[in-house]
Amino acid sequence: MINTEINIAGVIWKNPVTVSSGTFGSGMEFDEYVDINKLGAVTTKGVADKPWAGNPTPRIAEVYGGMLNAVGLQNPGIETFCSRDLPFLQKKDTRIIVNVCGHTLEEYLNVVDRLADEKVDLLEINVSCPNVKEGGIAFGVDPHALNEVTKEVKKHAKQPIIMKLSPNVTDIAEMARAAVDGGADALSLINTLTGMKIDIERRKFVLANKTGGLSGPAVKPIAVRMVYQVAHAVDVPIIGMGGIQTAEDAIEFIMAGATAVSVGTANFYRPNVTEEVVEGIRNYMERHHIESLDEIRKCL
Amino acid sequence: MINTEINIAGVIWKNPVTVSSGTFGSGMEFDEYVDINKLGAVTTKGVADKPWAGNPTPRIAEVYGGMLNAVGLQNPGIETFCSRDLPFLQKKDTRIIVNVCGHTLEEYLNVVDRLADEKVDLLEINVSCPNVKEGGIAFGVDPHALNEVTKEVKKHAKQPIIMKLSPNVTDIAEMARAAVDGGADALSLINTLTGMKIDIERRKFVLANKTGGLSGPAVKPIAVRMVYQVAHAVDVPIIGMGGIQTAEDAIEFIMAGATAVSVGTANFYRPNVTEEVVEGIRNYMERHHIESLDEIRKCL
Amino acid sequence: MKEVETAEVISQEAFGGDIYSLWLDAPVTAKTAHAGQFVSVFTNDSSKLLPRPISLCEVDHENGRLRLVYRVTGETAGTKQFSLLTEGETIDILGPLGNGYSEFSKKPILLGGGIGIPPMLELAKEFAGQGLAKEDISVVLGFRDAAFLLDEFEKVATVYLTSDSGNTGIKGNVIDGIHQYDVKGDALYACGPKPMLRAVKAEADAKGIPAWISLEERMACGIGACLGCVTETKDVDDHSKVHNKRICKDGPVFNAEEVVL
Amino acid sequence: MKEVETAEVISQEAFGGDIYSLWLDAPVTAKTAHAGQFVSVFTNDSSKLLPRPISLCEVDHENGRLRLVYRVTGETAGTKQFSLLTEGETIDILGPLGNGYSEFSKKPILLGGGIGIPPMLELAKEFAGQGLAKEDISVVLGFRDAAFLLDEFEKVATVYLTSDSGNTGIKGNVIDGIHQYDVKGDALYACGPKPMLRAVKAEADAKGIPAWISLEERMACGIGACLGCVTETKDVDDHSKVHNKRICKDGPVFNAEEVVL
Ligand SMILES: Cc1cc2nc3c(=O)[nH]c(=O)nc-3n(C[C@H](O)[C@H](O)[C@H](O)COP(=O)(O)OP(=O)(O)OC[C@H]3O[C@@H](n4cnc5c(N)ncnc54)[C@H](O)[C@@H]3O)c2cc1C
Ligand SMILES: Cc1cc2nc3c(=O)[nH]c(=O)nc-3n(C[C@H](O)[C@H](O)[C@H](O)COP(=O)(O)OP(=O)(O)OC[C@H]3O[C@@H](n4cnc5c(N)ncnc54)[C@H](O)[C@@H]3O)c2cc1C
Ligand SMILES: Cc1cc2nc3c(=O)[nH]c(=O)nc-3n(C[C@H](O)[C@H](O)[C@H](O)COP(=O)(O)O)c2cc1C
Ligand SMILES: Cc1cc2nc3c(=O)[nH]c(=O)nc-3n(C[C@H](O)[C@H](O)[C@H](O)COP(=O)(O)O)c2cc1C
Ligand code: FES
Ligand code: FES
Repeated sequence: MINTEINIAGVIWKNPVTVSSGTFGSGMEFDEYVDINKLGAVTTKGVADKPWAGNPTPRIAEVYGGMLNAVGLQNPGIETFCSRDLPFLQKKDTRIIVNVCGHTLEEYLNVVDRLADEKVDLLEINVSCPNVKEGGIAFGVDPHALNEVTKEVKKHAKQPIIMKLSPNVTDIAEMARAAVDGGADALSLINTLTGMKIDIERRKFVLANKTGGLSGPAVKPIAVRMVYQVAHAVDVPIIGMGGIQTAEDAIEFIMAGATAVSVGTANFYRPNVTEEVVEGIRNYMERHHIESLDEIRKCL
Repeated sequence: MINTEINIAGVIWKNPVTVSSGTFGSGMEFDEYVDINKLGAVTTKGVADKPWAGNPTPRIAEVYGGMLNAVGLQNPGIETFCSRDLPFLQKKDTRIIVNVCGHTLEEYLNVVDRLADEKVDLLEINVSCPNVKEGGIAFGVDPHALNEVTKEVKKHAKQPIIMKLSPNVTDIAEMARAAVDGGADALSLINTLTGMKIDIERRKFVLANKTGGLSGPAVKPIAVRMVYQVAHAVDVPIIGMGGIQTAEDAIEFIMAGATAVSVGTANFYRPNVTEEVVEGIRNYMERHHIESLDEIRKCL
Repeated sequence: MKEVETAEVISQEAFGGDIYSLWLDAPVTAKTAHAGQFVSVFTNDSSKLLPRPISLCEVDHENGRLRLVYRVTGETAGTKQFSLLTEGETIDILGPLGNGYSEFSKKPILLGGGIGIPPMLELAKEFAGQGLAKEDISVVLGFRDAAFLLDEFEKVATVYLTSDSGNTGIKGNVIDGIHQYDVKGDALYACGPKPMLRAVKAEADAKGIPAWISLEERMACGIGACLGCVTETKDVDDHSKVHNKRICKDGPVFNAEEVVL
Repeated sequence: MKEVETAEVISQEAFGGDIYSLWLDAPVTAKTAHAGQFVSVFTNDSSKLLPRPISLCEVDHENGRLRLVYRVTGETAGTKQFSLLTEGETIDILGPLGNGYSEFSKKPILLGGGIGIPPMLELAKEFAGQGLAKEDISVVLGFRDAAFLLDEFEKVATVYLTSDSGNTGIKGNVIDGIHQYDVKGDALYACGPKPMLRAVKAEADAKGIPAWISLEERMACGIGACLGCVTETKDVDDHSKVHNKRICKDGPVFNAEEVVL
């Protein structure tokens, strides 16, 4: 009997596959491309206490084996999110993870407080978006700040919290320990790596923001390494992501130590990729006579 | 009149193109594939004071848009290098950059001292190889250690020194400043990013060393971003590298602020790529009526 | 569920000046497609992952076919690879995407500039399909140099030509064309580079008629999810709650009044 | 200067069991190629950058052709893409690379296991070319299950068959084959998986005859520059100054005495 269920901080998902924040909208946009009920969880686009306009365009650049984005966390704010996007997701048979962003600690807490009484399963705290100049970025690369923000969020949160880690650091294990010491119930990684593309014909940055976050298959080896390091440094469940586009990629993250996996950029070029990944994991388990993912998690 | 010459710490190269340490052997192996006289400089494989056996195999893994290596700085030692490899390079009409590695500060200094009276144009100090467990790695990611090692090397070196920076850090500009404060005459970046690949059928790391250094086109956006940051933080010439496989890639690094560029992994799959890059840069200059690369360096 | 469709190449033709015309057999996508919409076209190159948005130049509902006319932007560009496709080969597309032209006036002036010309063809055909006579459909085309698609346009519309080089029609842009040919109408429908669209908007303002313009931006998803492709709007947008609309989902065709160019 | 050669596919044949045979038109590479050498084969997939080392199964010097016989290792592998190549398509190769078999004995025993079988064919042909009679060239082949290349081998050598499944020849490996068929000779020449090569080395030791074995390792450059593909050696190697030789440049064929398996 194959059982694909996993457990993130007491929340059971029917399978280990979610989507990465910012790559699936609030789910609605993908409703006609993929059966959302088949996903273990949906992670929403980052939401702040007020609407954010995001960065000027161009916000997107294609690079070898991946992309850069500098969307800058455009979002409609928590009120619209709660009245429009949440009800849509609540009708689906999947777990809901709300990704939270802010410029300051206070803004994070406003969102966390507002979600206290909403039917939401997990909160993912994005302390690592490289496109926001204030607050966010400093939290994400300084272990002390990360520890502090985690403690504060944990005090307010009614749901288990996932701290999302930035890969743009010297020592990812240190960051993981700082978050877990602060009370993180789970960790997700990696967010995007800071990159740049220059248009040499026009002598201009391709992105209006100059730099953007690198994502897609190009980053996978870095992400797998970091998940492995974090899994050996702390004892909370990990949601692994970075370049996943096949079930084989997902299994690689699970073997590195991830409990769940998240598909990001691949949604943009294969809108039903998540269904394929869910099915492919099941096939792999069948082929290898694996009953539970516990058998292969962190197996090396 | 197009002039492709550049100047690294007083050493004039006929064009800005070199090869990345470890990807071109000592030049000899490429002699039948490319006219070495056409290169601005040759950078040798890292050399230590004694022969190093390197890591167990497998040392190589292919990943999306790039590769991982964990060669572990296998090298024949400085004596063989001086008696066999250097004379070969000295017969070529190109600049010679010797890449220096060691487990301890003393080992670095032994190599630097030994090279004092050799006809070598520049020394590149590899403080950033992620595959060496002792010494090297700590130097590469800690600004204080980097500053110290730079000062000591500078005291001993008879040639200008290039400090080669690791990308596996939170703040590359801080590292650059530490090296320049220590007396670095130039900087080169990026070395490889630490990555991992797991063979999910065998449930094993693909590399015997578990982790390896990620290189190739996949890393280019990160490398361009770091070169840009460093060029805006310090005032010494930069040799930019990371994923360069075309003249267009090279120009991108120059616009980001590099004085010279280095082709690495691409040598493995296009053995004469460097000649193409040299020629392509010249074509770009012609097409855009650029007489000197100064006109486009750091132009945005 | 909407899916990526693997379309078969029926024919490919080079128009010169790096412009190519591709007829695809894509019955599912063609079924509901109309003027102003676009398709996401995927390369077969695994280093180039993002789709290229390409507007529909013609839709043959009867035979389930689509025509794309596109410019090759460089020797290593994804579009270069499209241009090498030959009959019988396949290419993945997703669509039809976005909102096309939906307000049909009685005496439209269609304005196409450069690679913004192709989508005007399907629009002209749709106007003709609505029963408008050739004399009532004015099309002003602005070429770089040599003309393309002329025969097709002339079947359904009255065509006025301009070009940057002066080799096709009058030397000048489409706005010069409107003025010099004294083209009259009750609404403008335009696709072309941003400076042209700004001029179109100004022209519409001056004439006191509406202008429907098709915008471009770099895209990742093409389906409204990534927020990569926004354009600034005059008012707060109801979906985004900020002054932004998504070109891929809310557009690419907008009333010029709505957007800040 | 040695260059990457764009080879044209003459024919491709599936042997079953994921094994394919590819004849390439590659006059420059074929010119100097001989048994035991390999070529670096490049994919057309820009996400897979490294070359695949594939041994020469046959060299047709006269017509400038090479035969490669290879196993498809997975649905997303580079070799899978090779297997889809059809007549007239092209593929980039670099070679011939490495040192092949260079010591030719008078009564050789050639041992091929699995995908190590194909390179034995060119070797057998070279022995025949040196004037050895069929009776003096013994070839012991170890298949997984079904045999391939048999006709070709039987033209030039005396062939003994073994297989893992027992469906081809005796059930067992090539060493079992030597013993059960009582094959006699003055030197062993082997290509196959590492456990087989270890057994070959032991067999040569026991018989007091030399063994020439072809090794495999993951490669990046294929030309001796990256030091990716080393094998441990008994003595300090003169080039590397450590106990390592490069398989791509110093091998892939080694005297079994030299290397630590
Ligand atoms: C709604 C819409 C409709 C379009 N219709 C057409 C059309 O009918 N015919 C036509 O020739 N062109 C059209 N374009 C422009 C076309 O999308 C780009 O020229 C094309 O994507 C460039 O890709 P490439 O492979 O040539 O270049 P590359 O340099 O390989 O592209 C790299 C990346 O940048 C993106 N990109 C580069 N330039 C543009 C651009 N101008 N707009 C959007 N993305 C860009 C590409 O999609 C890709 O993701 C349209 C654009 C949009 C947004
Ligand atoms: C000198 C030499 C000669 C060889 N001759 C043959 C031959 O004649 N026929 C044949 O079928 N195979 C041969 N091999 C093995 C062949 O190189 C691998 O099976 C092949 O590279 C696997 O590539 P892939 O595209 O199938 O797998 P992928 O999984 O796509 O390969 C990923 C990467 O790993 C490398 N790799 C994976 N497995 C191996 C391996 N066993 N050895 C070396 N590199 C590997 C690939 O080259 C590539 O860089 C030889 C290997 C060597 C070293
Ligand atoms: C367009 C885009 C928008 C993103 N927005 C967010 C966001 O709002 N919050 C967040 O935590 N991560 C965001 N990310 C990061 C992704 O969630 C994910 O961590 C990253 O893309 C790596 O996964 P991938 O390689 O599979 O895309 C975004 C990524 C992309 C590409
Ligand atoms: C196989 C291999 C060996 C390398 N050996 C060295 C080395 O000895 N010393 C060093 O400083 N860098 C070494 N590097 C790093 C490269 O010099 C270069 O910094 C890196 O590969 C990024 O450039 P690329 O993406 O063009 O390869 C090595 C890289 C590879 C792939
Ligand atoms: S391209 Fe993603 S929202 Fe438009
Ligand atoms: S593959 Fe590079 S040395 Fe052998």
